[in-house]
Amino acid sequence: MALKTEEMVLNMGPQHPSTHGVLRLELVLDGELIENVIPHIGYLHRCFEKHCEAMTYPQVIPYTDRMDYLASMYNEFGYVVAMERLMNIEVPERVQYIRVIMGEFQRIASHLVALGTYGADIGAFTPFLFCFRDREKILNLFEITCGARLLYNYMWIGGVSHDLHADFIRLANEFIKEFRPNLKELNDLLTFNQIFIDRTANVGILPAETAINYGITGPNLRASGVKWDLRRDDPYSIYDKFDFEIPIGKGEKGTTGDCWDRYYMRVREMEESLKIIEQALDQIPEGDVSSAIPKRVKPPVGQIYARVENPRGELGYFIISDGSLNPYRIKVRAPSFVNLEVLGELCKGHLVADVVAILGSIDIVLGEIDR
Amino acid sequence: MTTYDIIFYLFALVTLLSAFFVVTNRNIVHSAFYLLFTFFGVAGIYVMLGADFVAVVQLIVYVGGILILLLFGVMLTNKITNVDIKSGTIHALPASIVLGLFAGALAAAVLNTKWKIVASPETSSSTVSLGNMLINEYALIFELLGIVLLIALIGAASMARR
Amino acid sequence: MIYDWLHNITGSAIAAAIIQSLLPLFIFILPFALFAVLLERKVSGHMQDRLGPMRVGYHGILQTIADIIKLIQKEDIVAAENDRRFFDLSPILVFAGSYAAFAAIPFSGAFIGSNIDLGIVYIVAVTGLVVAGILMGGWASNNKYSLLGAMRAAAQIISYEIPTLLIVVTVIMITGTMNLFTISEWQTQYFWNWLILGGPVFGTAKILLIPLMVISFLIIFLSTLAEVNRTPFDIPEAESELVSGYHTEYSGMKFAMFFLAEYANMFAVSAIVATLFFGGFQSPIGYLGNVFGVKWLIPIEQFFWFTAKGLFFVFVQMWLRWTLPRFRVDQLMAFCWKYLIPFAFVILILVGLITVLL
Amino acid sequence: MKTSEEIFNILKEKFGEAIGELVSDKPAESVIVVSPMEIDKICLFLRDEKDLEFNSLMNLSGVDDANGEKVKDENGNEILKGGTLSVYYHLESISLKHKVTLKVSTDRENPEVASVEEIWRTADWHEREAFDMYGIKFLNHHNLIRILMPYDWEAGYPLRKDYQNPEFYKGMKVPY
Repeated sequence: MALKTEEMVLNMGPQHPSTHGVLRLELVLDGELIENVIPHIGYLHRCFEKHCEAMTYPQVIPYTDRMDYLASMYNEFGYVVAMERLMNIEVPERVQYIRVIMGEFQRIASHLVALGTYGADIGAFTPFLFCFRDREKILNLFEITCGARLLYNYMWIGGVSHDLHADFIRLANEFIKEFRPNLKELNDLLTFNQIFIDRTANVGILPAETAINYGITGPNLRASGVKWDLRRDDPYSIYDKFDFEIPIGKGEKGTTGDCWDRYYMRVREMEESLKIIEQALDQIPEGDVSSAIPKRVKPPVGQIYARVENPRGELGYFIISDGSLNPYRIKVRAPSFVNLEVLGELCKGHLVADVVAILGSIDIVLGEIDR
Repeated sequence: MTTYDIIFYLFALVTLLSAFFVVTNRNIVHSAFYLLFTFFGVAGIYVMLGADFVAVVQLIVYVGGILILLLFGVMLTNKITNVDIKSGTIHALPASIVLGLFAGALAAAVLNTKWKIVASPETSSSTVSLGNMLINEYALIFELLGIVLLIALIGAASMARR
Repeated sequence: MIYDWLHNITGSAIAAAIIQSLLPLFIFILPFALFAVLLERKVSGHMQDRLGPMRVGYHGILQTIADIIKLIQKEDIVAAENDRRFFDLSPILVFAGSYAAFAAIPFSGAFIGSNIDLGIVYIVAVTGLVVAGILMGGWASNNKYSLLGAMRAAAQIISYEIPTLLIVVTVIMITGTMNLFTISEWQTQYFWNWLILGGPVFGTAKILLIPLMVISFLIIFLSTLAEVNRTPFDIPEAESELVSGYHTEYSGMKFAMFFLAEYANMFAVSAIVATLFFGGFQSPIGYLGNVFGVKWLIPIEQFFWFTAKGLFFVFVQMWLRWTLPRFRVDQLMAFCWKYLIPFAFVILILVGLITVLL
Repeated sequence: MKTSEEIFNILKEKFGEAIGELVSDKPAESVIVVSPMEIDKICLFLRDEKDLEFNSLMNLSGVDDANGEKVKDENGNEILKGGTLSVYYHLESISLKHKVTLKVSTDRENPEVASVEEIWRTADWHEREAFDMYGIKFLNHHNLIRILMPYDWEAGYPLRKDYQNPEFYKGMKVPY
């Protein structure tokens, strides 16, 4: 016997502790069961793309920082890769290594925030602080490199703004040495906790087909069992020089592509990032980091779509140049923007508490969604 | 008037006033909340009568169980977020006639009864004697009640599963 | 007993009763809440690799007092659509419920608020007041999150009352009394007489009872944990889902009342667990007062042991809170109905057989 | 794995008129220009054809070509009349690892493009964004409403080259 019950609409956000920013979710509920989730975005919209049209090409870099404020380095990385392809600039070897090291450190920092806040979403507050403790150390490394902790303006077209600090390699190696046991501690405390597994396994299952159709990229796609990583499948910079695994979700605790898989994917990616950083720190050559920086950035007429593997997925820059000093059009394909779209599909039939778990496992940053 | 009396009248006042509000309040949720105080007052009077076990059971069953069930029912069946859960008064005239008759009959009964006044006994715990009675003297009834409740439980469960 | 002493001083039964009923509040609940809040912050701080409050006083010991002053000064915000009367009443009711429980808790051989025979059942009964208060607050806030939180809280507390009561009945069957004071006395000094170790009986019954009592202790500890809404059962106030549940809309003093009630409850359930299974106010190793022949020392020692046991369980609650994630609402109910209640029933029957046959 | 030229030839053979030219001048990527009303059929073909298998839409972005004539409106602001708006589709095959870029151009005054939302669900929000920023109407889109701008934004489409900042929003002065 099916009872006809009245639907209840619950607004989650824009000020809610677990929407990870100013996001409003319109939950259509039947009791505590989700019938539909409608995300309403745009609260942080600054029209970044319009701003860019009034800037010169190098001036755009600080703006890219402010999109995904948890992975600023990688936003710059994507932009400079696109610009260098458009202008056909050969970048010095040392700069490439520095960029990879910074990018991978940024990936770890970003994943730490994702995992920590995910723990807090599930109700375990301690892992959150453990993760932030380690993230602080990475931010310290960034600080000695470029003076900023959150918004760096570090990677420039053709080079980087500062060479590495004399102590950087030693400090980075020290960090890696103390971070590995911390990662194990995080696993013991949260990842393999039975309550945590009960909360996340078999929740919000995203099959590979659906994921590709929805344009999901990054850890979320890999958690669904698709071995797709731009660092390997569409190499940019010097990622083809390093030896690292691409972990994919196997459904160890539940079904492939559930929240636990998405969570654990990030833990394993951090391990791979550490491997890349270790290799890069070993191999980094000497050299000048600013030799290839052009005096005047004036790309030829044309358009380019370049993309990098951001901590959250495929970050693409579509740049149209009309041959002047200002970009004619910059469109950013933000990974979170695309990843968030699937939320409604994932949440259907789950409980209110699961919305938090699913949203956290997608790992969105509103600054990037709204731009 | 002794302290005992003052406390008694306090409880009586709480019971009557809240019962009055339960009946007159137009908002069902309010009525349900006022019922809490009625139950509480009644429990207090039970204590004054030396029936402490009954008082505690009154609290557990009525406040902890039935009242909460009632609130759940009211909150879940109506538009929960709106305050306008109202109950109106209908058929005021016939109701007041019936009520008047009953009140008159009760008043007559109270006035005509010869009340036997005895000194209040030393209050002592009734739990032990209650337990003994339930197990010895009224064992059969006690068991039968248990079976009836069990049947009701099974029936409810099977109906809920259908 | 304190009551007789107060009666002698004041010369009036009513004054003595009033003073005695206020004693737990002023000498225990308020200082305890102050201490427990600080303890919670310090414990969480050290577990999370940080220091906790450090600024106010030496290592932040005055932090809670500063917080209380802040809470008292705060503006009492009442939203226009709140149901004013019940909105104001709810924190009082919740606090009254948890405060009333302290009346039957034996703090030491010389002090118990009211030495009633129904002790433990009375405590279970007054928790009903807390449930009603929470529902009232959630409803009067006129906020969907508060209402959902209140509903969850009520459903959770009522469900978990069942395993609690079943274990309480088990204990009553063994001890033959519902009086918490008598239960404490019955477990006499020395830890091998505690109920968790089979109580002060010897022979086969003791050996058979030990495993059952350990399981009973776990069941009642978990279900009381759920009754006071602590992690991993803090679903009603899960801040990542429901902001902070039924007290989302409260601020200032009213919020402080909820807060106080929460900490008072934490100690109350710890005290119940300690009394039922860990000898209550009894010392585990005998009394110094007996050794030196100083009789007045014994109640003070008993008070010390009782507080120590209570605080230990409070500490365990905090420990769990800062370690574990939180259950989901259906898992929580399943845990209660599918595991705790059947186990509690089995224990009830086994203990019944043991007490009758042996 | 196929190059843009090969894909262009396949499409030209299959769809004929609907396929325009293949623009490829270095350093820019090659772009296949197609008809705005046929884009959905072309995309469906690209997705389902065995040896193409474009199962992923990487990016969809609107562009204002600003190739109309500049005129003054009644307030003295310079606006564009005529010309075209364009939409770029960046497609990719995750299984075959090849990419292609499609471009459609549509009339600026009445911009209408067939929606590809049914083909790739990810296009839903991308198309809403293009609508939000350029006012391009995607036919058969199930829920074409503003996404980043407020739902009640009345001052036009911000990424068009002739967009004027509004002085008032809902009667409130907007300070710049």
